[in-house]
Amino acid sequence: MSDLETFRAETRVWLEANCPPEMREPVRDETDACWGGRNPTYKSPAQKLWMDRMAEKGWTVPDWPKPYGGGGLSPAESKILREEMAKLGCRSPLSSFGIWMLGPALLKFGTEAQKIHYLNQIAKGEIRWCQGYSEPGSGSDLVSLQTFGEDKGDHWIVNGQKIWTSYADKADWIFCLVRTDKHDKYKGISFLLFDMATPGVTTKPIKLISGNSPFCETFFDNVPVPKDQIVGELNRGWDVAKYLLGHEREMISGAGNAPVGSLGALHKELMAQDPLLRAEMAKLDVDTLAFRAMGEKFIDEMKAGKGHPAQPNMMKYFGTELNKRRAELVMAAGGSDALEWESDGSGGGAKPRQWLRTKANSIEGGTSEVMLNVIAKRILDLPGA
Amino acid sequence: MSDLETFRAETRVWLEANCPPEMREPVRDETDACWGGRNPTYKSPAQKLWMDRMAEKGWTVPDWPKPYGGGGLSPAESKILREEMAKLGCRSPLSSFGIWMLGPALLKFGTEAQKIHYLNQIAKGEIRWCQGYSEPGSGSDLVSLQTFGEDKGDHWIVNGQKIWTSYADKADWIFCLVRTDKHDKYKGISFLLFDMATPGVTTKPIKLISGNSPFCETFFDNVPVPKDQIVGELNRGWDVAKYLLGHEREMISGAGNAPVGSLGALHKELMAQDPLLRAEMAKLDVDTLAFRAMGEKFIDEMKAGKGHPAQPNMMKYFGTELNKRRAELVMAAGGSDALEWESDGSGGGAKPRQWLRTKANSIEGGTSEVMLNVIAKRILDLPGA
Amino acid sequence: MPLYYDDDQAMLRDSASAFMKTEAPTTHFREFRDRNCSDGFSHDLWKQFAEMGFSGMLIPEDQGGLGMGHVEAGIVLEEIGRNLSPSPFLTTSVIGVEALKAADAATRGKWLPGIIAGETVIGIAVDEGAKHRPEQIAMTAERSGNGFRLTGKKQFVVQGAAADLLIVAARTAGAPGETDGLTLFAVDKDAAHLSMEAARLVDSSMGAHVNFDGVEVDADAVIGDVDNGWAVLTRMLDAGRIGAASEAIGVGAAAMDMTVDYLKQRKQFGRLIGEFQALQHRAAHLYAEMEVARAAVLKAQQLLDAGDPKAELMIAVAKAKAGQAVSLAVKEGVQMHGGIGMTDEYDIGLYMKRDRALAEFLGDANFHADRVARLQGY
Amino acid sequence: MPLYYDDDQAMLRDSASAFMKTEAPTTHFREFRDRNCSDGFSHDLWKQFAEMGFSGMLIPEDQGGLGMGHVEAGIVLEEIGRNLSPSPFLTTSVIGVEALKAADAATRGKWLPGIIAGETVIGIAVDEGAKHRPEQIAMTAERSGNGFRLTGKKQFVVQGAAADLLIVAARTAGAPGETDGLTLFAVDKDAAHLSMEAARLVDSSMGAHVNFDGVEVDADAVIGDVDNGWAVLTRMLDAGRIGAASEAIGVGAAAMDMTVDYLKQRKQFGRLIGEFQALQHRAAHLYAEMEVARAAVLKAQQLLDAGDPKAELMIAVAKAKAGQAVSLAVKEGVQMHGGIGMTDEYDIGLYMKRDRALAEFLGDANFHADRVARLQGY
Repeated sequence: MSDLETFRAETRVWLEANCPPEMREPVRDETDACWGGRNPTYKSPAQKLWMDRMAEKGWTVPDWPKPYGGGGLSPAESKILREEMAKLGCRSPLSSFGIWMLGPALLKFGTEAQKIHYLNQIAKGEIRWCQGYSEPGSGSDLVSLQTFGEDKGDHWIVNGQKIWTSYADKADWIFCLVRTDKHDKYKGISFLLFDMATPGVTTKPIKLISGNSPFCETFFDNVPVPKDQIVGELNRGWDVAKYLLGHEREMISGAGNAPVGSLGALHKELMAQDPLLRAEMAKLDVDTLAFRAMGEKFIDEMKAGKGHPAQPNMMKYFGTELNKRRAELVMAAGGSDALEWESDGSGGGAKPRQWLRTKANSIEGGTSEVMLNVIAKRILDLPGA
Repeated sequence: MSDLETFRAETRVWLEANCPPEMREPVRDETDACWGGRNPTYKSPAQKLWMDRMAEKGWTVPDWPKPYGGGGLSPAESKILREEMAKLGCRSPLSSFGIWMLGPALLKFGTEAQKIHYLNQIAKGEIRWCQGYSEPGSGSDLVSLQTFGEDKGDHWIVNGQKIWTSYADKADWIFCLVRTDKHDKYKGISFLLFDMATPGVTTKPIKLISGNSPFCETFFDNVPVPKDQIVGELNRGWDVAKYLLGHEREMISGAGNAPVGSLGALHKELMAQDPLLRAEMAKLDVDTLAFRAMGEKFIDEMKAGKGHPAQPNMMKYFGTELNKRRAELVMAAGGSDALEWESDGSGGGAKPRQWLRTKANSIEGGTSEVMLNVIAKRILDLPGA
Repeated sequence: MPLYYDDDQAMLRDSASAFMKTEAPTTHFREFRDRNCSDGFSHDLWKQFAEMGFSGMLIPEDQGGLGMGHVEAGIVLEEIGRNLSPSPFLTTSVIGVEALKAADAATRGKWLPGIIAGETVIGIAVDEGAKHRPEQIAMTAERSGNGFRLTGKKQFVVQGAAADLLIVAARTAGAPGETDGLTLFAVDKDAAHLSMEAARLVDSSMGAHVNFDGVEVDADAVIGDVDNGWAVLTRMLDAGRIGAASEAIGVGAAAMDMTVDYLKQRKQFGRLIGEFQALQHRAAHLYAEMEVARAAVLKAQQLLDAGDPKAELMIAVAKAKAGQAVSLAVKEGVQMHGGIGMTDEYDIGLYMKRDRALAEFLGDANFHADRVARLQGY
Repeated sequence: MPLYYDDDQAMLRDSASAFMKTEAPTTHFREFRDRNCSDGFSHDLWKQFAEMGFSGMLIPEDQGGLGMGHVEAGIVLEEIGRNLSPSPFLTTSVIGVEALKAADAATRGKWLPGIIAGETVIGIAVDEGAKHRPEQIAMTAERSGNGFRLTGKKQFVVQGAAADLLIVAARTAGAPGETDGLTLFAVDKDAAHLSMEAARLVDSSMGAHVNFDGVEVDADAVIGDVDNGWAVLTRMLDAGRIGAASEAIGVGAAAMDMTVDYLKQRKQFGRLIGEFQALQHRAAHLYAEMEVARAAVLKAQQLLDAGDPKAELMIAVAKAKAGQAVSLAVKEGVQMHGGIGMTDEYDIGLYMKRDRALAEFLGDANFHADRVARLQGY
């Protein structure tokens, strides 16, 4: 048996022995996941057990180096772990913007001290992070942001407002884009990390059309940030931000996610009665399976250093549009049952709320329109502003 | 019985008595229609008979005034004639750019002498017209045209090149946009009429992907054009051109055309076997029937002076895109039979040639992209260049 | 008849528009939603509908109404759609009245005055599963004494909780899947053995599950003929379908208007986002789709009012086309608003929710496109 | 196996690309088209395919071929698609060879050397109606003496006129609609009572109608088992489907590339039309669709080469997705080229025509999406 085959066999045995049955169900929605943090909440003892066991092996972040809390797996081993988890239906033990977004940026731009400190916290789920990017006047045009950090020698004093900070009301720390030089649009932004418990930080949840409030407005009123809490160079935070956005887009695209079953197959009886809906389901299956292949190809290419660096934008565009389409078909298949917002049978309106939630997919982390702009410019090399 | 009811009854009787059975079949394609001209060709004696009878009543152009060769019908009477012709399946007796395009422009901008002279020729199908608008470097950006008419006192000398002149090789006269002032982009264009037999005019058919050559390149080498052959004022030809383009777009949109049957109903057996094609056919029927209602509404509103003046752009956009979609479904339903380009059973590849022909619909007379620009600017009043 | 509003119709539109904007705009909707009102609409507003003459507009003049047609009802519904005005107008004054036209004089005499006065509310009990499939009705109405005994379950009974009268389609013969054997009943909401469970829907309207556990009704509760109710049921449903399509057109038009306005206000990259050609083209495409859908709806209404047999086909076309075009309008609306389009604070999301419920009501776009294909013979 | 070309595969792509560009570019295609060649391809070129090792690439090494897989065949087919290179490669070296793998040694010995040498051409005779419906095969093969007697008609037999060998699917038992009772035959084109009528297709390739008027074949003409041919037929068709999908990807990629190039050259309104955001977004959307289609095709080929049972589903996905994406590519290509896109002089229209024929070949996007639904159980 080759090393990889051995690894696969051992991994399977370990997963079978260690992944509790409750953790072999798909995550229903964002509130069903484990997010860690200083004051973590677990939906069940099984969730905590699974998190602890995986963190101990470093498998919350299997391909990060071991000194940073990771599993130190090679790309091939990571893929095997993903595949074996998918076969058993094991859910990811930890949902974390630290893993998906900040971590990769720190791995590339952080100092060794930062890596040791922050990455270990992330891997163990000890700190829950949120993202401070968008501002009310700076959405798609992110680089026009106005939040300002005034240089006070050994620290900055940050003032301004962020919006769409995911779970800012529940987060422990924030990674935040702050203008540190007003003269250069791009080269005047720094990438700062700070504690949300710092005096002067306040958050206000935004009620969404889904009825949930996963995002906040976040206000900074003379917030002091020590100088060692910058990632990358002063005024070069835009490079960190762009790199991180690539990872965010990859994450939102759903590339490498656990397989998604056929929606049509879940509604066999209806399919026989509703031929036009069946046609849409068939086309959804085609695109879902094709995009799953694309996700696999994308990850394989990225790990091998192949593929266009702007490809995450394509993945984000296609994946989020597909996800919205799927949610529309969930609603169509659900008929009037799926319209129920508050009723016993509807699980508190889970379907319509999830449907409305997907509408944000093509806005958050860069709108579909921005993704198309980037593809046109950076991949197709089309001219113009 | 009201006057209109009497008119309807009389019209039906007349059509039943005078429209030959062969002329109650839809026109198969452009070559199956009667185009008139100095040297007219008729596909059958019935075609000539139908043309002569309709021209005698002025019903080649039912709503033009009688002195100009028309039928002098009111809008309500015109609609009744259209409806009764549709009921019997009577085809239009004469296909003519003179009727569709030049005529309306002359009615609005022509002198009385021009109207008497040219409109009567058009109504009787005596002169076949072609259109000289586009140039190789001036397609969507029509107003950048370069063909120049030099003022020589009582005439202009025209030099330049036009492209996409429909049937220029078969046309007797041309209505042509010519630059008469090089200083003003818009206010330097004049709308000239001249005989294609004038020395210096040459045409070269363009072979299309359909294998046919309905368009030409047309070259003007020192072509003299008398000064009384201008429509509208000197250097104000762009006003005439825009007005005419509206009518062209209306015409290409298919508004007010004879009803088009259900494509799905023609392929019942296949529909039972091919559920996804059936779904597309059902959606095509929805859009076809809805657009037919739109065509009726559009004409009713235009005749009543209601409706947005830029509405023909919307009609052209929707109608041509719908027509392309229909042709795609004709090909899908035809399967490998419809792929045959040269074979006995395929009528000389009628289906694939017609399919390819429809691809020009969303280009000629203003591309779909230009239509969308116009809707955005003139109807939705969106900002920008 | 030309395919545009005549002078009387244009006047009606102006007054309906002014009324909804003043008395029942989106702030009114939000007030009722946030108060968690169990009826989902204001009974005072419903009285005002009566004062405006709307509630009995489809009732013949000799029965105290205005004797107007579906074009006129559509005008009111479009303004309701534009303003998200919560009311029982569609189920009561359009669908319910259409059903009652086939009822005997006693039944009409019992219910029509309350409708005209804006006091009576009607709920329509047809659907039994999550999707609209009227020929699949399984609920039974067995002969019992002088009348019938109704047993079965209905769902998606819009305004059911507030209704005084339910129009119920049940099977007096035949089996699910057959169009023969259906009968329509007018059932008092307070009848014994009738129970109801209300559910707030995504658009904050109230739908109800209704349980008929052996509900006894007299023979005069029958609307139309026993066993041959399919024709009157279809007429009633078609009135509701084209009405829902008109309301949807209002929803889509409002969504499009507020989106086009937003494109003229929001700046990014130093320009109004309405200057970006990609958004311009999408807005222009949406405009074309909405115009075509609107024409289909008006044409269907004119045919219906003229008693033309082609109305059935055109109503299916209109409901399908409106469903597709308005769905595009609200999706483009939310996307082009970007982040704020996702917030409860902005109205655009409310239109997306309302469209979802209207699209599903009495058959979605797929149901009606399939119906078009069947009516065309394939 | 990672989802990208390994080094050997990348080398193969480079050499196939260089070969097609040099020996069989679109000018070569035009030459054969305009000369009205009745075979539709150059036999000299076919010999060159053999010299490159392409013609026998799927034949096992112990039988004289290169023993490569469908990923490799797809690489060659994509370059064929990009250059519109006319050849019998797909029907002969992919579909025909896949069928012959199930034949006995004598049959293989008879035909494989000619294929490897670029001398033999195979035609595939499956379709009997205008649409691909293999389970509907009605053509009969009755037992007769030591063999069978074939009676019926086939159509869309690509390269049929030039073929030396026809692979024929016929019914030895059962009725149309049943998958049992089918048998595959290797039939010499020169057999008595076999007649053919060639038809030039829209893409200038040659299709044929083949008439079997009691064609006698020996028992050893049977490929695989009598009555149980469905599995080998499906394997053969699936090899052809994924091959056609690869060729389509090449067609779409070339159409997209030439369109994006054109956007960078053509000026209107004083700007390159590629600066217009509406066109940028459409081009970017097309890019995404093409990338996803390409991934699906490669995944299906890898599964097929690995003998994975999931290959069948993924091949249907790939043919459906490639059909849809490439159709978009050629439509956008023609539209964005504007007027000149309509002219025979420019290549873009040739790609539209080729796509049309490839899309239809062995099941169009609707056929395969429907198949995906059935394989998923609905």
